[in-house]
Amino acid sequence: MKKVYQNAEEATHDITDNMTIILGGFGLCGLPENSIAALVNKGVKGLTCISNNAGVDDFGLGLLLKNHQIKKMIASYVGENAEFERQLLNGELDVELIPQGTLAERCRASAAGIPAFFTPAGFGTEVAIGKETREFDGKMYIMERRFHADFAIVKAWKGDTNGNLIYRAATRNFNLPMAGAGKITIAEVEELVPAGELDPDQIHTPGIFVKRIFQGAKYEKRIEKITVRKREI
Amino acid sequence: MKKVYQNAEEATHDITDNMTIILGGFGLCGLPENSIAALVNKGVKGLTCISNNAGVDDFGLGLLLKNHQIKKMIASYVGENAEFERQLLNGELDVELIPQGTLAERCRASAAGIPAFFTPAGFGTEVAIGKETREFDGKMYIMERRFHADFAIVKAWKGDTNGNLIYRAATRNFNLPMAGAGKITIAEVEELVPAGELDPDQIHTPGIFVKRIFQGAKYEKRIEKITVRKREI
Amino acid sequence: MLDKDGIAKRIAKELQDGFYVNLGIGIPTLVANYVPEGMNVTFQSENGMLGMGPFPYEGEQDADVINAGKQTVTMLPGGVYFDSATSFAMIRGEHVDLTVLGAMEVSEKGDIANWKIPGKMVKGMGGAMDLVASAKNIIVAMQHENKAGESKLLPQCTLPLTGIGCVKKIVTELAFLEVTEDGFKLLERAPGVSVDDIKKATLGKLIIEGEIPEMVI
Amino acid sequence: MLDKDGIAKRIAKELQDGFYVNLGIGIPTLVANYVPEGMNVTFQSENGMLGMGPFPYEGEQDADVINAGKQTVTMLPGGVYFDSATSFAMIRGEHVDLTVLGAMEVSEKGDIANWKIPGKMVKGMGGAMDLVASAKNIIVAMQHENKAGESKLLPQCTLPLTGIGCVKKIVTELAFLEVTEDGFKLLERAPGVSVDDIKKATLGKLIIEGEIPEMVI
Repeated sequence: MKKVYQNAEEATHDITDNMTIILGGFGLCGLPENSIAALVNKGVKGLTCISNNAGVDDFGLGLLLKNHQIKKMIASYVGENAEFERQLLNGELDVELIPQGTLAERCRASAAGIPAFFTPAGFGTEVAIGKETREFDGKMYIMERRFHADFAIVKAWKGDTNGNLIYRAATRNFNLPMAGAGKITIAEVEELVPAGELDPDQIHTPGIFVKRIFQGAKYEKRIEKITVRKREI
Repeated sequence: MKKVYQNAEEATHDITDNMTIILGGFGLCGLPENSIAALVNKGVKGLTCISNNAGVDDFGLGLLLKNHQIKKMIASYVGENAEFERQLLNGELDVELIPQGTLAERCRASAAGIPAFFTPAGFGTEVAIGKETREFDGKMYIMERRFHADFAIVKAWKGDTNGNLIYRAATRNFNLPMAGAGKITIAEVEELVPAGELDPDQIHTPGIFVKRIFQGAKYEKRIEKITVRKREI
Repeated sequence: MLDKDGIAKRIAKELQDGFYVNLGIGIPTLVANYVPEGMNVTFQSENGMLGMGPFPYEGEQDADVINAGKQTVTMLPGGVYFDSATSFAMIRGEHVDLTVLGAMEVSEKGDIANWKIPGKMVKGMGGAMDLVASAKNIIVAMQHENKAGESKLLPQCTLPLTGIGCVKKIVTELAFLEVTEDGFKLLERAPGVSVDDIKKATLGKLIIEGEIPEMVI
Repeated sequence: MLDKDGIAKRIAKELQDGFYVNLGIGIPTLVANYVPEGMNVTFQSENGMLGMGPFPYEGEQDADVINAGKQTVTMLPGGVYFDSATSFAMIRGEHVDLTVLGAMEVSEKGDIANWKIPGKMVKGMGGAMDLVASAKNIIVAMQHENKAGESKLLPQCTLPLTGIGCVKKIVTELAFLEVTEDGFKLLERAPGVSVDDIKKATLGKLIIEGEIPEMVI
């Protein structure tokens, strides 16, 4: 069974209208940008996207939004995207906002065969509406469920032909807990190496969680907010 | 606040009778052997020990057992220890056997602020007795709780003065999910290096989970079952 | 009266050696600039960094090294990167010692609202709900009144809540307050601010016991 | 009749290219020796290895590299180490394609008992309960009868259960059987074994439809 795919188009060939897709990255950091571009190009519609953020107007999931390819967005923070806010306020987009830690844990639970767990995040707020709440050890918790996604798409720095992944710096973010969280997980990497080249002690995501892997054609790695300080002279 | 302790005695100085302790390792692999030796030497009694195994007759937790320092053992597999079986059959020892994946996940939950989660392991067996069971997506699950331990003691290969840990090969096992699972986590390491020497991308356990760290005086690293093949000539 | 840096400086006095601290966006971020000399404090950024350092020098920014506010930052020696599930394990598991965040409203019961203005703003809660539901020690850094001149320290919040009964302390341009079972307890006045000024700006129950000292920053 | 290696060889024919496989202690371990030429199969050891290889050469054993049976093993190129929580995430999350394990008893409903003999043996379930509760595809490798000559394929298990309704296929020294809604369906006879031999050794409901072919190994 081959895991290695030639490019984003091939790896995403069977993503079709109305599917649910989990996508890695935090803001524009560690974003599976080649896969997103492929989804934009193929014009697949009616998607439910689960991702921490919704991209910016002209990059990341913002590209799918502008194209009206997203029916529903599940995220924790969507504040960097004017088009998103417009579609939401106009009722063109269904949005479910959930706490960031709950999002991360629900992704991990999806990959790990945990159907439900309890978290204190959001107890007493509108996040808890319609959900079971319960006291443990004197504190109140909400029961949260795993996701059921068709695909999970993650981005790593290096990967090997067995699907093993290594992330760089703060790009590990949601990519790690999302790997394995869909029926099929696609990983795109900056550099694809033969199995055996990565140190087995330093792999972040074991290849068993990854069904398809490809080396992205190019990475723009756009920065959302460049903040710097002047060098003292 | 200093994290670095001189030795096992100093790091375990406030472990007292009747405490609950989580201990890392799988069999004798990745065992916090210096800390165990310190507990044997100080003669602390009435311990509840949570660990995947119970050591062998003359190493690992077997040493605490032989000394009658353990009141209760929570483990998944205890089959390598004749003294254990004797104490259990004689009613000298209270034992709770739980599935290995449940043990690992309960430790992670303890560290991660998850008071309860659902797992399919043990449904329909005596493990489920007295526990809440529930159907999700057409399958039955058991609700399992986190632990409340006074101390967690783990063993790593390298650690730094910030408490960051790197494990070697298959010693990562329960040490990783147990780091942070007690009120206080003690890490013993084969090599302690100054903060800044470990690559921030390759640390397995972030130092925030570790309250105390020391370099073990020596490591026997006993092998439970040496299995080898002859080299073809 | 304190400026933003003054608020950050007062909060910085609550830091303790060895603390792991999560700083929210805005004024809280400034706290990092006022860690007392010789004190070892580690900053957690919930997107996956412990040991977060200052902004990079011009030209040295790295798209892979950002903080939770999506700003380019640096990693200090001895730091560590991790994933989002591990990050919130730290937070929910109460391994983070102090959380400092902004608020639109705080109630006298310690409820906080800071993520949504119905019909106006829908940015999302990000990690704030996890942080306030989990932290042992939460300090709110904010202006005492909103731009319309209305008190943000209320009997109860009017905006959708982020968390309930969680705020422990509040530092505003006017005062340092503690949230107690009985209401907002005034601990310190900002330099040049009178108890009366604080009374006027506080709609929730304010507890004033004895002489209220002026802050020393 | 099959010897232990024969059982392992028959099970090996159920492997498919790209499979991730967890092998229990005993006969299941032998399956690793019979992976068809050119087929890529990855062995998972639940203590934290994917890509487990053969035993090390004499003198090259490493205390840090053991399998779930606590035996010294080796890691193949392209393998990966991980922790126990991640390991059982793989297992519970149904990322492992095939689990092969031994059993003391299997019922015609697919229940399995293999961890405890009350009053006699208290070794614990290890990872077996997680494996049988989670695996999509479970093959039991065992002797058809126990040492006392009693059938291990029963209407219902008499020993404490490891899991219920989970066993899909069984390979014994006598036969290859599938667990169906109606009972044990005989798929193949071991070489030199008659359908009658299998009938005699099976206490649970045995389904025999048409001619039962002899195994080809």
